[in-house]
Amino acid sequence: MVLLLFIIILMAGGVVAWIASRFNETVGKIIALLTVSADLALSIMVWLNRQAYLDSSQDQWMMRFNAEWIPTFGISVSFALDGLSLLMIMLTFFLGVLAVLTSWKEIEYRTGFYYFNLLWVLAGITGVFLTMDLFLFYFFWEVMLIPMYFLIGVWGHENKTYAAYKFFIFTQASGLLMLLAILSLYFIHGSANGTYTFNYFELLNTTYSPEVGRLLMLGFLAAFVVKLPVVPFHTWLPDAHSQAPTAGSLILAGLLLKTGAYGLLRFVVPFFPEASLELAPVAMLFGVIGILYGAILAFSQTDFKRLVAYTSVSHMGFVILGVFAFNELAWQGVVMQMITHGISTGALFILAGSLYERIHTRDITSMGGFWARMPFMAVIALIFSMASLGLPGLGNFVAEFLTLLGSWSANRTLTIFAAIGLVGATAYSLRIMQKIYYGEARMDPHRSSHSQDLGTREKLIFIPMVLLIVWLGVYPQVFIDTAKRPVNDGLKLSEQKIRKSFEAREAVLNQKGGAHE
Amino acid sequence: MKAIPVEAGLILAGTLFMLGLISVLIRRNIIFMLISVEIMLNAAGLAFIVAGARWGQPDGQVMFIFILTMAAAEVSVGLALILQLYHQLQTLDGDAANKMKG
Amino acid sequence: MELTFYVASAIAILSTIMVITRYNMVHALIYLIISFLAIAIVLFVLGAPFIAALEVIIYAGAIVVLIIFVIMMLNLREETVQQERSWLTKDIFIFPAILSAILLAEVIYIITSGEQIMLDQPSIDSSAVGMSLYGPYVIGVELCGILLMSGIVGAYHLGRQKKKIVHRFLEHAEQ
Amino acid sequence: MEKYLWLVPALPFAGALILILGSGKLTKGISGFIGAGSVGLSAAISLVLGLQFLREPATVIQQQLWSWFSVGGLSTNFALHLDALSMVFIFVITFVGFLIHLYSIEFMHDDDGFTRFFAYLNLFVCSMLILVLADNLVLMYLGWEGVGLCSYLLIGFWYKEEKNGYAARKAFIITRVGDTAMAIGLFMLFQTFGTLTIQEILNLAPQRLPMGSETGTIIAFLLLGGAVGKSAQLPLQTWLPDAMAGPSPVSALIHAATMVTAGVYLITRTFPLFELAPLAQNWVGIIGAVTLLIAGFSALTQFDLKRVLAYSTISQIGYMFLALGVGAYSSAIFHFMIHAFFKALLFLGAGAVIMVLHHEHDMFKMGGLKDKLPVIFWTFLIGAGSLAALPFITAGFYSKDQILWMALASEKGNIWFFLAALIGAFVTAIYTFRMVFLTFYGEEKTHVGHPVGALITIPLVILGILSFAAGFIELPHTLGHFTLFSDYMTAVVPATELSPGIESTEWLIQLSAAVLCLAGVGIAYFFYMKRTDLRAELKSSMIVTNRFWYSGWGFDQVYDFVFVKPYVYLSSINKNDIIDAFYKGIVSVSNFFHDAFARTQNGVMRWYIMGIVVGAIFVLSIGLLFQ
Repeated sequence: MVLLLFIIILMAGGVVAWIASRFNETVGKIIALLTVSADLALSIMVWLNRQAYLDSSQDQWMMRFNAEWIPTFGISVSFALDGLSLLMIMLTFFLGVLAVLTSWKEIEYRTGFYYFNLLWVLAGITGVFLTMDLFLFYFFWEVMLIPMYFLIGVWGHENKTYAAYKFFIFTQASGLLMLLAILSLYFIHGSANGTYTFNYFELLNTTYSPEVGRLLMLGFLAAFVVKLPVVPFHTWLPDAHSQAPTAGSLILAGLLLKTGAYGLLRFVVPFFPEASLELAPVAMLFGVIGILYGAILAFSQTDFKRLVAYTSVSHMGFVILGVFAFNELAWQGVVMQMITHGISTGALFILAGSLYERIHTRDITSMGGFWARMPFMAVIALIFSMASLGLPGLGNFVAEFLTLLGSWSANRTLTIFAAIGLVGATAYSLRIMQKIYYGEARMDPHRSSHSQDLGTREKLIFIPMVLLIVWLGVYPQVFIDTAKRPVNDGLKLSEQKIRKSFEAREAVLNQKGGAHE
Repeated sequence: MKAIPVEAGLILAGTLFMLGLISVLIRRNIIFMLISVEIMLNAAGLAFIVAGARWGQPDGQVMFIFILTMAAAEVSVGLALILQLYHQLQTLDGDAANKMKG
Repeated sequence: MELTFYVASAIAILSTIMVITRYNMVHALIYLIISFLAIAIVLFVLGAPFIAALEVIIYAGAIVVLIIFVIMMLNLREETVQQERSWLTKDIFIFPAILSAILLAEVIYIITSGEQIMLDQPSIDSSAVGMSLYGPYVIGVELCGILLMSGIVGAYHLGRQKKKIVHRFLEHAEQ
Repeated sequence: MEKYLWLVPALPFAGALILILGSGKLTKGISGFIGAGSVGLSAAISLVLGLQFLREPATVIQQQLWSWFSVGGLSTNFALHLDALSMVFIFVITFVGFLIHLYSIEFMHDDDGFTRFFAYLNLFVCSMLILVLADNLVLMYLGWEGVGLCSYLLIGFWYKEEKNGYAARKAFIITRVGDTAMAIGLFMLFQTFGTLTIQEILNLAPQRLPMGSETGTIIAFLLLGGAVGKSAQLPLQTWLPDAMAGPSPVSALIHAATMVTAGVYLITRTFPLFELAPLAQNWVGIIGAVTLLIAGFSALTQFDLKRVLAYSTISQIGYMFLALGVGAYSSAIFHFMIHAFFKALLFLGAGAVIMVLHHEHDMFKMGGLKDKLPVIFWTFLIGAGSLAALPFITAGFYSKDQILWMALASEKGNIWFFLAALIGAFVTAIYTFRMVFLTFYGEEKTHVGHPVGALITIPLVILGILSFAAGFIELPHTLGHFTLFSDYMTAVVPATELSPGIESTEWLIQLSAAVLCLAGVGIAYFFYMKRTDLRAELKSSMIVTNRFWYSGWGFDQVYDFVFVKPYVYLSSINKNDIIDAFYKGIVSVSNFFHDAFARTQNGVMRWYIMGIVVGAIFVLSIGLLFQ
């Protein structure tokens, strides 16, 4: 029930905030803030009691919720929560609260509709992380897409329409491929077992020939790699990120990309372990290309948000590298990367937003020397650019280290190239510091006269982020433990499936051999 | 009764149809276009009759009646449209009504 | 009979050619009546006397009269003929004629490529048509009724002389 | 006392934290007090611990703080490991660090970023302590990157000068290249041993890695990569001279005494791995030998006082690498300690001189400071003597002499190593005294500002005493045979195995080193004191060589050409993302077709009918052609 509540609170909060804003905008904002905070509190409560929940169930799932929706087609409202989804929804609500806070002053028109969209994006993301019904999954996949389209298209920067279209077309086209794969899965399962259902757990036991498996996997993969994004499907991301309002970029980078990674872990590998194994070298190669390509491109960007967007491309390369390395180290690294990237990149986007509020530009070549004027902000920027280059002691290091350590046993050459990406990360991260904070002040004084250091609201945003990234850096064990069951079970399941199909194939071969004899 | 080859009937229908078609293509006057359409419809009906006669079945004639009905309805609506057009644009030039171009 | 068919066909084609080349609308309509009458004869020859009658009554009668009424309503005069003369030049014929000729050639080729069959069936009388109409084709009859109904309503609605803008795109033209 | 080991890194960290949080609110006095005091307390604790180790060198103190992360067989803790080797390091770090903090209070007094400076400096001390105290390689990597960060921050401390920022960035990126190699080394180590705890690896190494095995060699080379980056050795040495953009105490602490010797620590710490990979160990020696020569010659031509010292640091660390390469670990560590004393002294002295001369870095614009600044002069002279290894009386002589001897006498040594070291010693003597003569002798060229205070002179004097006296804890066979330090170090590293029958030549080597050193001093005296007129002639006759040496043997230019320029070029031509062009291409193709089809939608009805006719002809033709 709690699981349903997570989503309902957000959706209802969104509607109420919209209505309230028609009368008083501040009330709308406060309602939005309270809504997300309530969800955050709720999820933290669940997290604190996770052991009790785990003890009460016999497998990795802490909670489940099931209700019929359209029984004729085997569609149900089915949610389940395990460690992985718990971490993800906590991240969702944490960043959600920050997103509401960052929008406090930034959004000046149609505030109510803005918060409605914001909360519905969050609701969609939460649904994606929780749902265990593929039809519902697709539904939420769309729910998070459309409000995001509005967020970019209505409240974005100068080139917003283009960016919004691009975002929409990329994700929608790839999402349709996934829908196709979901439906095929549905029919294959139905014709084989007689029960037509969209239930995740049922579909997990579907058997199909390797060729079909490969095709279906490509369908799912299409949606997830575009969302992730993997080079060469990344080009929507710099445009969408740089044009979206600050909270939009925060949610895009912090959460929407994670749905792709989550989908890989939750759907692609458990559904199609064999096909994934076959694809692994190619996927890892694309991951490494992404790491290096993103790093190189980030280095030459002059638009701050665009730069950060390319760093996302680079960091998400680690995710796909780790997912297809198929071992616990790498998967834990991926989970950590999802969380830490959400925070560190999110923070960089909020910084970009704060700078934009002050000087009304995102062009880093026209910035410079802000250390003297805004020392607090400079320290925050320093911390998060260090996080983004993978400095030990901050969360991203743990994530990248574990990923690389895991992928080393899977593929050495690619891991070496991925590690070289760390040098690239150093180059672009330090470029941020160099161009914005070092040097003499370059802005003409008239324009930057009102550029003061961070205010209380902004400190309230950044300080929890800093604390969290440090916590993730020096004591990540709690998070690792939370994700341990899902990661191990997922790997075990895939391994079993692969072994079973190998045995089956061998049996067939033996039979054939016997026939020949 | 001396037999007429089917081809002759069909060729007549085809020829009439082509003449109507040429007329539609060359005329700008919208009333002429309507007349041409009538020619074409009539030709099509003729083809049905020929086909009906070929098999000795009444279906061809039934079709002709349907076409006839349609032609009547078409002419009445078409003429009403022509009247409107003429009132709106003060011309019978079919090309003048091109506001819906892409 | 055979001769009748060919003569009537020739008249139909010739008069249709005259229709499509006239500048004067009333002349064209007269030729059209001739064409319809010729076709009525053809129909008769082909063993469809009832249809031949309908052809004369509805096409040559009703439809052409309707068009002539409209022409009278619009009060078209000599300038329309002049206008038609300026629109209908020789070279405008060329391309449509070529296209139609190709199409006709193809159609003729298709028609003549099969074995030759003679039309020597006895004529089908109107009662057979009636049986058919109200038998298997009754749905078609109903639909025709609806069509005519909507045609009447549509014609009435469109034909009203009130200065009414029927489409938003025409707003500018009206002003 | 063992319980409080964690305080050693924690105190500076707490100091850093207070300073960061309180920046803007603390007065300079309090900031300085917190900064220096926290490190001083650490120094006191490590001194007490050190006394214990002197009595009992084989002591090992393990302290587990908390579990960092444990995943799939890898379990990493925040755990400290103190043994004789790390003891030397923490003593040097805290003690020299404390002196430098004291010095900085006066040196940085007029700077706006006073509190920030001490915060960074404390953070650095903390990271460096974690580096040397780490019980596992991941934690060590944390310290390793942490010092890199602090180095970055401190080189770019005066952030208003853009070039300082670039120098800092260069330092970070180049060391990061080495760090990446080291990280890959860690992956291999984990795969080979299933653990990253240093002691476990070292214990398991002989079983898992056969002598000279490929894996072992690659691991050793990768670790060497990390060491080379941090210790500014060939081929990653180019960042150190530029790092002199930072304040002088920073150069003294980070870029002379402590951080740059992290590579020496790493190799000594993991020496069994290198012993199992003779090829890699030999390369350690080769890199050391080549670096010490290259950097020595470069130092000859510099005119910025601090750059001379920077090159000499590279060169001296080259000596340490040489020692490590021939298996003389205790000599390397001994030289590290002595070098930390005298190089810190020289940098602090140089910093004082530069401060007094209103930020004048050019040695040729100095001169005649001998009488004006006697304390600085004498302490600087001691430091310089130690650097040049003036025979018998300076600490540098004893430490460097040991390396020279080992380069030849060790089983792994050879005559080439020895010759390189010997030439290096000669060059060192020349550039050191060139520096001394140019700076302190001759006539005064720049006006001397107000003299320095006690907080500057006291650290100088203490370091001066140490640079002079610390050598006597380890005397060679021929001169008293007192082996306090190497005995102490045997608790961690084995004594060097000497080639048989070579002991008798030791005096010969000492003699040649002493003679060459004095000759070097003599040459410096001749050119820079006696016949200054010959200098220009010499310079013009060797103009190409001079320029080549001055630019640090052209490494910067080559890297610029091979790596930096292509990277920047590649990046800048692709700024708009070539892959996006593909998608933009799809867009323009559909736009093109849209335009094309939109044109047919022209509102002329006859045109549409024409379309139908053409379509009909098309369909019929297709039907006829393929019937």
